[in-house]
Amino acid sequence: MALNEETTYAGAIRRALREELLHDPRVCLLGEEVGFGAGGERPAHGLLGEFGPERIIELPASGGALIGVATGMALMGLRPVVELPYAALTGEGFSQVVAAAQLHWRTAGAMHAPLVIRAPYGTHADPWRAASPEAWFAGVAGLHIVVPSTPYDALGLLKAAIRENNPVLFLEGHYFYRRLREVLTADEVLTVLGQAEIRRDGDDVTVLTWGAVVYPAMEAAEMVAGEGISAEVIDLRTVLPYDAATVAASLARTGRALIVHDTPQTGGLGAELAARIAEAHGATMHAPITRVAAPDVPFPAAPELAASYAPNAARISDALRRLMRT
Amino acid sequence: MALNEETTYAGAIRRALREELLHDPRVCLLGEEVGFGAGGERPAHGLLGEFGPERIIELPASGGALIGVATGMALMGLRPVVELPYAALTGEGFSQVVAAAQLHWRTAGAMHAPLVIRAPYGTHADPWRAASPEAWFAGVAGLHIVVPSTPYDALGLLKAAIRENNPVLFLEGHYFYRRLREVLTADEVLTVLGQAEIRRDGDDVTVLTWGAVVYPAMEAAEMVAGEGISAEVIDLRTVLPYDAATVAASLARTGRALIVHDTPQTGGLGAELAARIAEAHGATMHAPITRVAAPDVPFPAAPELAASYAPNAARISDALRRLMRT
Amino acid sequence: MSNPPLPLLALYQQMSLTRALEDAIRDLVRSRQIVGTLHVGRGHEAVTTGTTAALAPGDVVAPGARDLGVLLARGVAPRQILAQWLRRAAGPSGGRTGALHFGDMRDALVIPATATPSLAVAAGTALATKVRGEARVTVAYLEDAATNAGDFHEAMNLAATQDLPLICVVATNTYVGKFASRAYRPKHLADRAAAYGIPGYVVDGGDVLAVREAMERAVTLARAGRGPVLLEAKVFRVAGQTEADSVPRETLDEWRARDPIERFTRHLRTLGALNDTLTYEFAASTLATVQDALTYAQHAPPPDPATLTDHRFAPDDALPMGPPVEAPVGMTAERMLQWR
Amino acid sequence: MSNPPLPLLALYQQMSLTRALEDAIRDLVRSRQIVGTLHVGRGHEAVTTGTTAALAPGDVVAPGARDLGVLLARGVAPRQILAQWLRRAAGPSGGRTGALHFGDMRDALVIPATATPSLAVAAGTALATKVRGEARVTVAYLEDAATNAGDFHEAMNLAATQDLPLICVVATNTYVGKFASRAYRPKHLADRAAAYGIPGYVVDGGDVLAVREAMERAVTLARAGRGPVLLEAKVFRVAGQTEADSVPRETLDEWRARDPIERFTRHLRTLGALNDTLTYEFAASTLATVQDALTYAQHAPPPDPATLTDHRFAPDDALPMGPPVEAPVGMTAERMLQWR
Ligand SMILES: Cc1ncc(C[n+]2csc(CCOP(=O)(O)OP(=O)(O)O)c2C)c(N)n1
Ligand SMILES: Cc1ncc(C[n+]2csc(CCOP(=O)(O)OP(=O)(O)O)c2C)c(N)n1
Ligand SMILES: [Mg+2]
Ligand SMILES: [Mg+2]
Repeated sequence: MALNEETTYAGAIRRALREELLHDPRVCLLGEEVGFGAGGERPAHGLLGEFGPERIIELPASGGALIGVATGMALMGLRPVVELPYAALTGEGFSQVVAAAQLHWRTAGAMHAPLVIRAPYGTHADPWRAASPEAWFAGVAGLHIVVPSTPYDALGLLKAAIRENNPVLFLEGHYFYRRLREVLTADEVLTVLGQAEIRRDGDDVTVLTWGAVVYPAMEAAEMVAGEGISAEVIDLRTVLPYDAATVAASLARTGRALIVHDTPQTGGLGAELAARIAEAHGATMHAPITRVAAPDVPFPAAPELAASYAPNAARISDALRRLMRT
Repeated sequence: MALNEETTYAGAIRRALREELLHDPRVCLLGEEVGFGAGGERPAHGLLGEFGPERIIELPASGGALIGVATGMALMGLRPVVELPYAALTGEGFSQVVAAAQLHWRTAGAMHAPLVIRAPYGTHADPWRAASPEAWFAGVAGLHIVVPSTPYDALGLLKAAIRENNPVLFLEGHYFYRRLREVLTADEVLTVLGQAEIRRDGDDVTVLTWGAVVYPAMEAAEMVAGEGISAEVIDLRTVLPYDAATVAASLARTGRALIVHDTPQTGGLGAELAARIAEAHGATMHAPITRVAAPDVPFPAAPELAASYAPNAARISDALRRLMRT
Repeated sequence: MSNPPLPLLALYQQMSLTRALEDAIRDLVRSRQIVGTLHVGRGHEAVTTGTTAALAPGDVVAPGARDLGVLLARGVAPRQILAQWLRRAAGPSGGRTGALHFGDMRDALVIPATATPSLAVAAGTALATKVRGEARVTVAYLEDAATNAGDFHEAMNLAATQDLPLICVVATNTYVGKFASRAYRPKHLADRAAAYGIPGYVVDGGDVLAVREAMERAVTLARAGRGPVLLEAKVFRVAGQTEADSVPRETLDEWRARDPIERFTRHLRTLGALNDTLTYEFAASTLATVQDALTYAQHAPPPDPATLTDHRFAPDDALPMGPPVEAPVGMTAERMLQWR
Repeated sequence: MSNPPLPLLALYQQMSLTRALEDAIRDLVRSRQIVGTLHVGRGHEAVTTGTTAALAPGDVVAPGARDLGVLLARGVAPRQILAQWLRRAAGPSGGRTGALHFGDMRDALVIPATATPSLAVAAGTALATKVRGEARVTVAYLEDAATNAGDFHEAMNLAATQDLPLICVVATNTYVGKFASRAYRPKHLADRAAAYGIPGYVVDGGDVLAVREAMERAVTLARAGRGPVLLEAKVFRVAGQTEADSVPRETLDEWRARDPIERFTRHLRTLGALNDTLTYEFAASTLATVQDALTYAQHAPPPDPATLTDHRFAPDDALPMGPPVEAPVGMTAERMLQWR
């Protein structure tokens, strides 16, 4: 790994996989196209050649079986990473994900399932494949859900996820793979799960967000800055369980919360955030806790429809202004 | 149907099925044990004999396939009701449930999936089978989730669910089947989906709840009544989408909300309720919106553990007192 | 129900139109007028044309991503298909879904593809026709690797135990996914029929007449209430799984020799059924059809963003679904339920 | 790896203990000391005993709800099993799960049953042993109807394509679920092996020696890296699916004649290997074992409600899972990965 190399989001994931495969011989990668099938820009590209078929294991496409197989490997002391072609396939293996998340509790601590499910979401032609399943698993205790928004976080969080002893659903922004680039040093990066990152400091209002929509949120914060509104933007990065301490500290200062996500509003992860904030800070908030999210429909295929699906800077900044008026 | 007959919860479900099978020849019942397998106390008992194998269809146990099959029957103009042995099996058919819920939107209104998934939850020996999947589907747009807490509601809501043109997840309290009895008249009952029922009037605080935990909530309300706390208890009955109007009207009077459910708190349906209330009424609430729910673990098998899982009257009344002190 | 074999030239036209329309879609993808991937059906034309030639009007079909020919055979208009691909408001999904993810349960009786495994849905339509005493069959089209999915197994087992009129057509091509590796052990996927106690046939998917004949046998069994049939058609797909993937030159040459359309053309010419004049006539009308569809779709307006959240829930007065009941195919009075 | 056949009397003891312990569980259910259902394994004893007799210590097993005998054969203590059934704090799940929903991945190498289909999990342990170059096999026990599940299909296909050392033992009993109907068409579920290109055998599940012999053949193939094997054992289960369901009298009589323990007893007596004295001795020691387990479990304290939310997440210093690596079974040095 050269020093200060500009790395894509996909490249950062590949680096994380490679470093952990080198670091711990128990780590292996499973998936439908992680070997010969992994083209040049794919995160798994080249790993089969370096680590061989005992570590990089190409399996038939079966969303359901892959997660069960990974659980079995974990039971035998390995640390499998499962790659799914698209995140909605977790719906095919839903029971297996829940079973893995419950394993430690069910066995009164005797067992655990150290496995990572890596899957891209977003900007797929089909509404089904584009969907982020984050909301499906919002109520699944024992699971971690991670949604990195930068190459640096993709690197540090995936490495940490692979070392985590509980199952991790690692959702990758499909749109980011080749589009996001960042200069990364050769130093090892391990980003602790469950820690939010403050992307922008502010005193008037706290924006809680994650994943692809972090960027329009930052844009919106800049837009209203000119109008004298100081917005703090917190990228949760790990959305389940989330970093309640960082959120609390920020809200103690701002007293205003805007939750932004690019998945449907009803029953989304933002609901739990709003509920927790209302419970803990309800008495001291200066304005109603507000959500700006995608409408309660699947991700549409036509670009003209898709354009008005995820919250954009305009919608987010409007919400920020409304919050400051109350 | 004799007049004013005392009917069990399971009996009310059977009556609803029978009335709708008589009312509409497109209605049919699918499941693993809906025919010969349906024992005396089971809801489907006796229906095969009356309606024959074209209407009461016993199929091999395959959680995944059953919902897909029902979707296909709906596409051909039938109105299938699927019976699952336990509600957690919806995890095996998760993708099929979501696909059915999205069908109308995906086809721009050309198609819809009028199907009902009936499944018992709770009080099963195994944590998996006991689980209520209500939280898994909290973010699935296009789906209705109904959780009746009385024989009367089981009758009226199931009949309405079968006449509904969108997929309905109908969650039956396993514990209620033989234990709940109510005198039902022979008059036809059709309970509109999406309408809450005010179980108890009150002015100080609004308790929002559904399913089995409605009873301890009522008990708690009585307990605190003696202390001069007037609690209104609202049984949502349909939890997705829920009756926002009734909730709003009550909160406008009380300014205090306690959300009570017997499923894990994090990512539960209570989160969306709290978020919606915080958004709409945050400015006018007298106390933080509060949730009392099950801990973030599966339903435990040992009675000693199970006893402290779902919220009981003591926990709920404590929360009510706390709400009034703030 | 008997169905007279289509005249040979109609099969030829059908296959040619399928190829021409897919080529038009390919060009739209290459010129970036369509964002998204084309799962290439080039080489599958004899399967889609031959199997549908053995069906009656009221039969139900569940085509997959490569089964454009099935849609055309069931009467879905090329204009509709291109409007769907270009995600126009006028397309069957109003631009909400891409590719062939649409259906029509009133006339063409095409089960909509949902991007989730859906053989169970096809089993459901077959079950519906069975309990109503109709003689319809349902035909589901799968790619070979799709027979590895749990959905295939559960649905075929269920269909077998219920004697459902379901025909599962598996197009086995030399590729699985993006690369030529085997995702299963058996030489013939038709052998999977043994797991369900149903008949399984293998047919040369490059020979449209052989496909039609095998399909007629399968349809006869299914209509007779003997339960499901598994029909495996060996095809050779040119290009990778998606239009984006390239293929080695010698593979392309090998394919030309096997091209189902060229094979059938040679056959028709030796029969004297086809000559240059006819070929040109057909080519011209095919071209005209495709051109008309292209012009229509390219000029059709995109969906209005304001409509994004329409149709979240079906209204209480939504039209009943399924085929018009006035004359259900092969409805046998005595077993007919008063079902509407 | 060769494994010397257990002496016949050990098989007899094993089957008797399995029956006696399950009877004790049945009585606890009947006397309401256990809330919940017992999936009766009466009649399955020759399958659980015969198959495990062909295994080596380091092999992995995934027993189902009726496979109490497998747990005993792998060395799980009767005390543990009853503490689990009675949901005591001392039980392997600490009272969090019921019935046989527990496992042990350090010593007995029992994959925990999770009430979700889990053949894929067994394929995962087999894959783990393969990539580590160990000669372990994984044995999964299924009820016949479980072969209808998508999990079975996806896992067997995956295991076949990867040549995994996975043996799937299917106990076909005359009942499916609560009633005697067929949930599949094929006469023999072993025929489902054809769908995966793997060997499938049928054996008389009432004959412990026949079961052991068939299992030895399967284990030899699997250990040799030839991939998975499907072994169907025909058994006759008395009682319904659960202890609660009743069975007609003549069925019971028919069953007595086929009782695997009585059959093996007759065999041993004709061999002169068993006589009244021995029978009584064995019965006494079996009884003592069961009695000890009962006393232990019944006096064991229930779980403390305060512990309900413990173990929600595994700590960073959680013990590595899987068998102790000091001496992995049949680990072949050259293919061994430095994996811990
Ligand atoms: C785990 C998983 N990965 C991917 C998919 C969807 N998928 C996309 S391409 C593909 C392979 C298709 O192979 P095949 O069915 O042979 O069609 P071919 O590409 O050969 O035409 C699958 C299964 C899936 N359903 N599950
Ligand atoms: C739809 C569905 N219903 C029920 C179950 C779980 N289940 C409980 S009993 C039973 C039948 C078991 O039959 P079989 O495997 O033959 O065991 P047997 O009862 O015959 O011993 C199943 C499948 C399931 N997995 N899916
Ligand atoms: Mg293929
Ligand atoms: Mg059985």
